[in-house]
Amino acid sequence: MIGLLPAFVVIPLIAAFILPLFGKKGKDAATILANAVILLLLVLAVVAVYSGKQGIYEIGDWSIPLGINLVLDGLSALMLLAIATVATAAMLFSARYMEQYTAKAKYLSLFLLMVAGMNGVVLSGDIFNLFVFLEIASLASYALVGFGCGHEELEASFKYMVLGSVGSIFILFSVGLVYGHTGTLNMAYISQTIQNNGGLNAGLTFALALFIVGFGLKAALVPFHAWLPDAHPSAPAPISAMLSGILIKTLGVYALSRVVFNIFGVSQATGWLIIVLGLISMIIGAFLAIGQEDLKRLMAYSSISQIGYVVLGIGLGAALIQKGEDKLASLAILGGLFHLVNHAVYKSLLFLNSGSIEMATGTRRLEQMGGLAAKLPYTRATCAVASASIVGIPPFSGFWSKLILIIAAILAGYYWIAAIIVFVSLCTLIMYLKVHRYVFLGQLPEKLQNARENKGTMLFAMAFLACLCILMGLLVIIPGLKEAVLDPAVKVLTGGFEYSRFVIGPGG
Amino acid sequence: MNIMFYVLLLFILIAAVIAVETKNLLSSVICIGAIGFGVSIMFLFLRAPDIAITQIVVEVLGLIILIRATISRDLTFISGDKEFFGTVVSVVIIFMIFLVGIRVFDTIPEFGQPTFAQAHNPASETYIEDGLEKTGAANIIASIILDFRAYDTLGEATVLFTSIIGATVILRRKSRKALGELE
Amino acid sequence: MRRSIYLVLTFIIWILLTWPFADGTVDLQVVVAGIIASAFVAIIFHDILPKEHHVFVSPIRIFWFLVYVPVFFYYVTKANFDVVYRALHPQMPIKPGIVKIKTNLKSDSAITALANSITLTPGTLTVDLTEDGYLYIHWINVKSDDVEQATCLIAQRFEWFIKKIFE
Amino acid sequence: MKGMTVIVKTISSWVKVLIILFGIYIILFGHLTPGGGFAGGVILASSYVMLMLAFGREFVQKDLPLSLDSKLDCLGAVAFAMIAVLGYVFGKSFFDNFLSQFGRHLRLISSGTIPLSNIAIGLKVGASLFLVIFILSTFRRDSSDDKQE
Repeated sequence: MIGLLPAFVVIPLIAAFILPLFGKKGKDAATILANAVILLLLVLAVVAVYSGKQGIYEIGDWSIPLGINLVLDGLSALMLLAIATVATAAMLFSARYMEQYTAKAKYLSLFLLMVAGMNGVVLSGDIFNLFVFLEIASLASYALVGFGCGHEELEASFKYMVLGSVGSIFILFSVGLVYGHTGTLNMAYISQTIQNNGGLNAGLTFALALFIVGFGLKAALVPFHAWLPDAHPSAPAPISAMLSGILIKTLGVYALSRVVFNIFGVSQATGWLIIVLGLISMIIGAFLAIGQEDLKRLMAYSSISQIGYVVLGIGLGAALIQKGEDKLASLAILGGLFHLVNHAVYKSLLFLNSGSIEMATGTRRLEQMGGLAAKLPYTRATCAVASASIVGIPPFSGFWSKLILIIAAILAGYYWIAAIIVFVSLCTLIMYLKVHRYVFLGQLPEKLQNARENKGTMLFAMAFLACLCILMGLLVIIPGLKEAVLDPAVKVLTGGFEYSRFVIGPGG
Repeated sequence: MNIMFYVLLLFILIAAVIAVETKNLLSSVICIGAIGFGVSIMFLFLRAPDIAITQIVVEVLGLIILIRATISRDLTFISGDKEFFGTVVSVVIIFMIFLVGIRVFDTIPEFGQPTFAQAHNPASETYIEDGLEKTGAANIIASIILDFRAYDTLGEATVLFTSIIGATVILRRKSRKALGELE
Repeated sequence: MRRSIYLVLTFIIWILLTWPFADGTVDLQVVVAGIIASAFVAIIFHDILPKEHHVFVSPIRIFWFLVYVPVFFYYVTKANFDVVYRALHPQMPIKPGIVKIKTNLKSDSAITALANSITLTPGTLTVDLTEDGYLYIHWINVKSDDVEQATCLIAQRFEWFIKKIFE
Repeated sequence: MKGMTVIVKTISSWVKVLIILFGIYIILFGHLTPGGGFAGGVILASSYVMLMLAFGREFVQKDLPLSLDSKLDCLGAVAFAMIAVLGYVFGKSFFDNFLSQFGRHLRLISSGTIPLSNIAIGLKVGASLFLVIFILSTFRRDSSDDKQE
């Protein structure tokens, strides 16, 4: 398995380089090729998770820190699986959905570049390499947001590009600072150098702050969220699903937690900073979402709120590790990571639903819809599953992750955090009831009499994710699964500096 | 040498401030060009001729694009005043970052020296001492970017590729098919 | 024919480029690479290359070119002193203006060479040229604004040589 | 865009040979002297940009069609990735410089895959930078046409 690690990056990259060569005539071949690549990645990711193998891959046969290494540990494996799952569904959905646009081969190429970039970020063991792949994924997403080329899309894309570049510059500057201080770019060696010299000095603290701001911008946490409500609705539906479902988590949450936990080491201050960011995101995102009249915009604000849960769990873990309560910390982090995976599944499903609705009705305005339950039965059913899941109704996946977060908060003695989690869940309930009320129930407008559902791959993609929504709950109920999938990832974060010993080896 | 360095830095800073503050877009573009050439001379001072070459050539290409864009659009002047509140807030924030920056740059070591001295041999020394032996390339920079860290270079080439595809996609003439074309 | 001329030419340029690297010795690898690169340039880009290739194979033209270089330098130096004199003179005896001159040269390279020769000579500057062989010259001391006379004063001295070289 | 006067056209067609040759030199000697694929590629692209400014867009379009240029772009990228994969096939790992001991140090043929990578990157960078400038100028013409109609 370890020998196959570069395949996660190189296969989509080569496919993306070849795809633009397919012209208009080779459109179907291009679609098949792209789908095959994504499916292959899914298979590889499943193998990576289930084989449970961990290790490092040294590129070019140069031992670290001379060369660049790829690291596969529990967290990377979990993220790879999440990326591949969402990408599979979005790709299947695109096959039919993207027929409304031109330049499909280039769309597929950009899609694969985004996936390659995210895989690269997740696997990289080198901080500059992480930045490079983060840029690839970001650039591809800027272009994909503006894919429709309308005024609104281009404006959103431009706004996203400006803020995204500001985030990237913060990260790059911080990488430079870290290199100046430690003389190495390898994440494990940076971590080791920091440990050997007794923690952070002023320069490294500033670098950490810059990292938090930069990755916070990529994750759209609340003071830095301005781009998301424009960008996510403007993109084509499968891309919205990718952006909300997985991109903000890979570039934001994953990179943030890798840097905070494994490189710089957690402290009480960073822990609470992250908790506060998470809480603000949860509350403000939920409040803003309720007022929206645009279906996809509502979901975009809801993403901000949901990413808050993930960040809250991770921040709570950071704060608790520092207090020495390792068991509680791993519970909180488990909640956060589990919510991350859950949200990846149900939010991408919701955006695919919105795509299906938009394709049938031609609008995203809630007040122009109504009574679509009869016209779009499958969309309605999958949307109901996803909504139940995001709200946290018991058998569905969202319930379990929220429950874990609440239990962790209560056991740690932060009752007010638990209260906020419940309160935001209620807000989420209101916003998705609103969606169902306006879209599926009520009177069917005259204009929409001819609306009909798109079957085929689009439906299959939605059904696939809906099944996952239900099955994900089993992850915590069936004993073996949690140990295989989630626990290794949690262990990476709670382990903290173990990461450097794992990469460098016992001798280093 | 050192004094030249500071003069150059000052020149770049002044050009940058003018580029942001001037209302004439053309002079703003020319200031950006001046910044670019200042930076490339800086690279020469730092003994990085490779980067200086690339910087100059890219700068020339960028200037051509920017000047053509400014001239042909007839947008040489921008109008509108700044909001007072926004200016005050950004000045305060920049001042705070400046204060923090002074403290941070105090901790930065001399050029080329890592602060935390390491017990083992850092990568940069190996690159310089054994680069030729290990890779066979006389140009150390080539040996780093195309052998030791070739994976990064693949990433950078992909960044370029992505932006090209992105630009062609954003600037394509027709983005959506008409309803009839959907079979 | 044209391609092979350019192949040889580009190969000479290649050798000049790589001279510092080759350290005076002949390195077979560099020579082979040079032949490949020159062939590449000559074959792929032949239709953008200049059309006046015959200049390089005719010894007479090369001879005239070699004669032209010192002549040109003589005129440039003379014009330099003239401009210096005008600039330093307390009364600044200048009379700037734009005059029109006529040239009989036909080929693009010849016209370019003439225009550049005029520009390189201090005191005169080619501003524009028209399709039918007229050049607009900015002149620091306009002695005559008649086309015939201005042509005599500015262009004639270069034109004769350039005609020998290019046409 | 019609291009500029005869003077500019002639001079640029003379100088173009030099620029292209210099670009090739920078790329081929990238592992021995300062330069390499990126710098050389940019120089190659700039020679075409100069032609575009001097002769006009149509002339360059005839000489180097947009479709061919984007194909070259993809080809360069694929070639670079393929060098990496060849390292996996023939060497020990991905991006392994499996030819590194081939040839003598400080000669043109040395340091294994580095010159090959330089050529691939030069092709890729040259094609894509020219493509950027070309697309930007083409786009502007289209939008101004719309206004006139």
